Amino acid sequence: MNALIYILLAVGALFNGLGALALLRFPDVYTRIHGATKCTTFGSIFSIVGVVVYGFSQGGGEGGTLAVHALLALFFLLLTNPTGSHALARGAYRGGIKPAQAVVDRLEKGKR
Amino acid sequence: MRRLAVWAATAVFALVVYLLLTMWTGTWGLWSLSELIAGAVMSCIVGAACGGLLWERGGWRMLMPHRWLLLVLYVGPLFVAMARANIDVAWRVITGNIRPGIVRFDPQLKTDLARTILANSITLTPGTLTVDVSEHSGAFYVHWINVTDDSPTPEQVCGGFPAWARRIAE
Amino acid sequence: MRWLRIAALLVVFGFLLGAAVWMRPFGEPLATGMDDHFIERSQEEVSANNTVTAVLFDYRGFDTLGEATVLFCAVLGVALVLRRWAR
Amino acid sequence: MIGNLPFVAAMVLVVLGLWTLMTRRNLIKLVVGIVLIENGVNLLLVSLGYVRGGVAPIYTYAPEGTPVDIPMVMPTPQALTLTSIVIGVATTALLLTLAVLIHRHRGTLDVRKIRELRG
Amino acid sequence: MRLLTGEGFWSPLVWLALAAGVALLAWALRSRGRQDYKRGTEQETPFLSGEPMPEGVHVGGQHMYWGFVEALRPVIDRLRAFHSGVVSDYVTWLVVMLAVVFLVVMLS
Amino acid sequence: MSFAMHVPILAIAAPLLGAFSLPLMAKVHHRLRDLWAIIVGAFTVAMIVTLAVQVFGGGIQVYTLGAEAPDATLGPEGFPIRITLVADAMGAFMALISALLGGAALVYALGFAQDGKGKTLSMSLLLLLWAGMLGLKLTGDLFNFFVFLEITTVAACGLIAYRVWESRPPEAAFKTLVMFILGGLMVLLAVALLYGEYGALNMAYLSNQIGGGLIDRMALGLLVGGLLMKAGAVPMHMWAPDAYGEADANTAIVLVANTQAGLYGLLRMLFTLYGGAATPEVGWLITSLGALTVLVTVLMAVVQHRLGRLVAYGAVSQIGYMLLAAGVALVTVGARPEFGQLALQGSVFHMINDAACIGLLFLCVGAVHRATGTGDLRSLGGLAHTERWTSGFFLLGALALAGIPPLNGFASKLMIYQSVFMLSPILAALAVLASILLLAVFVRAFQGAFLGPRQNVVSKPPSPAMLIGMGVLAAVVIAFGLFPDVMVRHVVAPAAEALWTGRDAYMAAVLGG
Amino acid sequence: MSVVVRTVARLLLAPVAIFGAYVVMHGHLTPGGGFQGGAVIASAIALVVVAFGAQRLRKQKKTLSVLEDVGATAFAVLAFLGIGVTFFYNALAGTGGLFGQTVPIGPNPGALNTGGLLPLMNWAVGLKVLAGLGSMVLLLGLLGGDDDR
Amino acid sequence: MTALTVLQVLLLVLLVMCGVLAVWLKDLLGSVIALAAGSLLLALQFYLLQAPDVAIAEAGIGAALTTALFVLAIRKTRRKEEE
Amino acid sequence: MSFELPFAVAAAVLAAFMLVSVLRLGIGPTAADRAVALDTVNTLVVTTMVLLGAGLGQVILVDVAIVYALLSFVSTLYIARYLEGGWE
Repeated sequence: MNALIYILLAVGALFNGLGALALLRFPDVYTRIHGATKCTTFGSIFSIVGVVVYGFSQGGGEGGTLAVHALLALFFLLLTNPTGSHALARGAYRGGIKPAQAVVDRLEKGKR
Repeated sequence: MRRLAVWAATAVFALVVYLLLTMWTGTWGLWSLSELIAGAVMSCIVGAACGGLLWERGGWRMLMPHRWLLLVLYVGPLFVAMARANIDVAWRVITGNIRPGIVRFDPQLKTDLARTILANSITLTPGTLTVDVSEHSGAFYVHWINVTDDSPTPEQVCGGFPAWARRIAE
Repeated sequence: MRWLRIAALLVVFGFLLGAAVWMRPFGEPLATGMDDHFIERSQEEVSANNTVTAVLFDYRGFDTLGEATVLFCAVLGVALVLRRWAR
Repeated sequence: MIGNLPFVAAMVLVVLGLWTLMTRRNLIKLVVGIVLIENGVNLLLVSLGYVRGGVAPIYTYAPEGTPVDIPMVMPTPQALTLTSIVIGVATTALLLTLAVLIHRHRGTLDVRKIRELRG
Repeated sequence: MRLLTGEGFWSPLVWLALAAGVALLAWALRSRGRQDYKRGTEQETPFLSGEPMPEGVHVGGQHMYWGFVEALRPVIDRLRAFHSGVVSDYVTWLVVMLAVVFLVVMLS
Repeated sequence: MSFAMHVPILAIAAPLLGAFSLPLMAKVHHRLRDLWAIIVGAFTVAMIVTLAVQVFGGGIQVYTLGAEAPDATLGPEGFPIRITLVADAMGAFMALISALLGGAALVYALGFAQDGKGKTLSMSLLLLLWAGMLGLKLTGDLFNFFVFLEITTVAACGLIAYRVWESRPPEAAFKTLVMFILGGLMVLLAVALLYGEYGALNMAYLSNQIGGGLIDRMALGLLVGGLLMKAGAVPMHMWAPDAYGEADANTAIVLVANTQAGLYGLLRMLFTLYGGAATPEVGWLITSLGALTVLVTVLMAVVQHRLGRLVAYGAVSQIGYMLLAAGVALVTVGARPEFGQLALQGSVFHMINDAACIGLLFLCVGAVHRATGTGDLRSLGGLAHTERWTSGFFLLGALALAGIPPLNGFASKLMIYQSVFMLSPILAALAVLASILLLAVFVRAFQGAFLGPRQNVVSKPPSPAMLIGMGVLAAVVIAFGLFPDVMVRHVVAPAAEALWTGRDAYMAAVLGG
Repeated sequence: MSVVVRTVARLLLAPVAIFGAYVVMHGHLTPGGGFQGGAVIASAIALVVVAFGAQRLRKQKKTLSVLEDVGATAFAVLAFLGIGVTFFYNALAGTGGLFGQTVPIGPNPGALNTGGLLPLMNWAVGLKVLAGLGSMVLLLGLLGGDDDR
Repeated sequence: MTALTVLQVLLLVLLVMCGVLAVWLKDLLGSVIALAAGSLLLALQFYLLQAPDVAIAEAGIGAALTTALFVLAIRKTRRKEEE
Repeated sequence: MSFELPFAVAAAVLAAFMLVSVLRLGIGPTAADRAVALDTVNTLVVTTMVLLGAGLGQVILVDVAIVYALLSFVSTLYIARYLEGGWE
């Protein structure tokens, strides 16, 4: 059980780190949103699942509460994170930030 | 009658969240009596207060239980796609080879909830990010990190997700 | 004027920093009588598990009333300022 | 272990806020400065209440052995900080509303231009 | 009715008596004046340096201490500049005073 | 007996509860709102007067909030754990001042405010400001002091911006709010430092503990800085003319009381909290700042052309007199000579005189503003032809403020001159000079606005409620002028004594023994 | 905002509100209380303002102001309840009634019906804070119209 | 314990960094974003200092409502800090 | 109790990633970049809070994480809506 939690935590930290790195390395807003959202969400899933496993392994009211609350946090995170990113991308586009190095931009022709 | 149903649905939704939050608080069983009473009262108030805003259009579809089952099943393919997405992004972070662009496609979804599910799935899956959703036509404008086709079909961009979204919410 | 600002701020900063450094060490309070009383007695006196809420609403309830009053004042102030504008 | 670093950070935030108030030219920036000072004072208050190795002063699901073996952190500074946070948001809201109103009357947020009351 | 202030004292009754006395004196002086001035005639029209004073002229509050203000012009100009009306300056003076208070409190 | 014990809290809680429920009353009917405001105001004044009678008759009143009995200040371990209200003679005296000004402002506002929604909100805020001041004056707990400071801050700045359709009031409100928040945050920082050092918040308990250590001095510096700003000492006074000049009359007079509450807080901190450790250097600082305040603000008043702003500078200069005398008392507090006590008495007596005179002047300015729609001396003139009552009251207030003998301003000023002369003749000469200048300023204001041929169309004469408000203050001016000795002997001397030597009694009342 | 944001806001509204209610209700058991819970519900109002526009809640302005007055008055009245002994005396604690159950000393899972006046005060303050902060955001959000960018 | 210490020091440094950014950025929106980030980190700091009540309050008020108020105010005024 | 360390280490590592995000917050050329950085910090803070709830051995602390997960969304939405321009 401990090994499982270690692995989950390590994977979570790895993907979170990837997200932060993507934030630093990518050239423009949209690609940064790609990296940040996907990686941090995915990494958070692993990290929080690690906590959930820990909580259930503890058992009892205490551990169960920990696990359920962590799961709720995860659920809300999963619901809000992509939506927030979408809102940011949309806001950035309407605010006049063009995607860098874009090969095609259908939104410009489509509706503005 | 219809409004009452919406309120009741909202209240039940709120009650579920409340019960999850207060699990293991009882001295007997999972929930104590006072928690249950307080939760029921609060859920009714919350349902009455924000029932008018929740589930405005076509929400009644979600009252069918099999859709919830599908939603739970949907976690599987989504998780696989997310894993692929992350490895993809990792690769791109390291190598830095990207070919971004914003493409348009029309998945032919009608309800808000289906569009929302699809948009969030797209955002979480490989190389794509929903930038805008047309209010009228339901067309998706997607920022694609590796454009292979100027006007792709939905399957090229996001695989089987539109079908899943349709099955869940329409 | 600019140098006055910088000098005054540096003096203030120096004193504040001195206070922060020369204060008792972090994590080792010197006098904890009042808080020990709260921690030990709040369960029997107020029968509340959360000591902070017990302090907030019972032992120092008047502060909380004052705080609610500040918020009330601010809302009244905002409503007063925007009364001809926000429709 | 980390010395008085939290206190120092709080004081740095206070001085940063004062610096903002003294040198920036925008009313909303001034409000940002005030919020910074409030943050600093709140941090100072909460870190004053910390007891090394302590747990949160809440008995629900507290670790076994509290408060006899494991100390609890002091509850009073937390109550004070809560009060101070709510006071902070109240004043911030009033300040921002006044700034918006001033902008509506004058069309500017520059403090050097908002000086009808001088002399 | 007597307020002792260390070396001196002050009684409003004395002052009231004094004021009454002055009023009496004024009334006495006034009653000794010429009796042939009549209301409503040109005798009571005001004059301003020999010319009849035009209707509606009023030495407003602005002009009363013109000479005094002119004499103190440098000081008053500096004071007006001091009250600049900029919030940053207000805060600056607050911080300066805080520094001064700190220095006084700490170094005493 | 049981009712009499609850008087201190009733005095604070009644206006709070009244203000909370005032908007609800206004939703029913606007007459009910006015009636409710009058009831609450009258009840509060009655409570304050009762409290004052109790305190001046029977000594310090202590009230512990939430304890098993109102006088059970100490917890089982032998030190205070709950918030206590402590009404000593000084606090009761200040409460009387705020009762005077708050009541006058409330009555005046009944006839003054015009639009319906704004009237509801502003009367509610007025009651809250009043309650905040009362709490500030009666509390015996440092953090509670800060909370009430913030109540006065927010309520005052909301009220200053009442005339939102003009461009100046919001500006004044913003500047004042920034300064007040900074002052409040300094006080909070000082409270945090003291709490970190001693783990307590009760003033009497802290006063017992405070020595002369580094943190204590830091806290003293922060308290003095923040509260001097609240009181309006000179380099930090610039918010005061803005706020007084741009606020409505009913707000301005409560702001005067608020400023005095800041001064009271300063005195309370210096004499009671830091009684053993306050140094003569702080006294010298405050004395010199007081002298500077008097001179600078009077000179500024000479060149003002807006009536409200002119009176505002006058108001700040009076604060300078109080600071001057209080500083003299602080310098000499170690040796306790006769003239130090006299200085403190003068300072305290000047507070209530200044409150009455300045309040009267502000109310007159408000009436002028309401009647003519302008407050500019360049366009005013000849108002005495129509506004007989207003001009009479203005003359009375101006003469009293400038210290013309048969009125009350002179009595306290004489005490201040006398005691300052003992310490430093130069400062006394400066103070007298400033007083003469102040008389000149008000002569100019009276002549410019009220004498001369008619210049303005008077649209709205003062309403009866406004006249009642002015009349109360005028009666106080005359009464205190005629019977200063009664006032000094029975009210002012005990109040000053509570600061001068009452620290031990204060601590004994709270801590027992 | 786009349809995605609006749908998610709709979905989140009830959880945020019930979570705020949970925080207020369990103020004497778990971290939280009137202020925190009120702030959470007020951010639900802020969520509606940002996702659907402030005009949508224009009619609720009056409701909010009444709620605020009621909350503040209720808090003051609750404080007055103890005036038989002292102001702010916790008159219900430990009496064994509905809210007066006693709790065991030391760590325990907690029960909702303890705390005396505390839960009621939490509700009064929560009502006050949610209405106050919510109406502040709403009023600032309603500043639309004439001179918008 | 050492990991927690590292975390705490890192958070304090980040907090001060966010404060500096909030002062330094000319773009008011950027300033507000930095303030929100600082508020988040401050709440995490409170969390570490075992003050969950304060952390929740800071979450609800500092992160959500203050940002909302600032953005609403900036919307009605001017975004850039003029020189 | 022996199990605290991994959670604390993971939290510290996440804090280091926060440093990177705050760096982007500083250098981000546009406000949108900064907002993305804020969003990342939000997620990281929520994860850290959940981890520390287990790491410090106190269950009730996890409530704070739920509040953050719910409410950081609101601030992101406000900023996005402002970036969009033409509010209402």
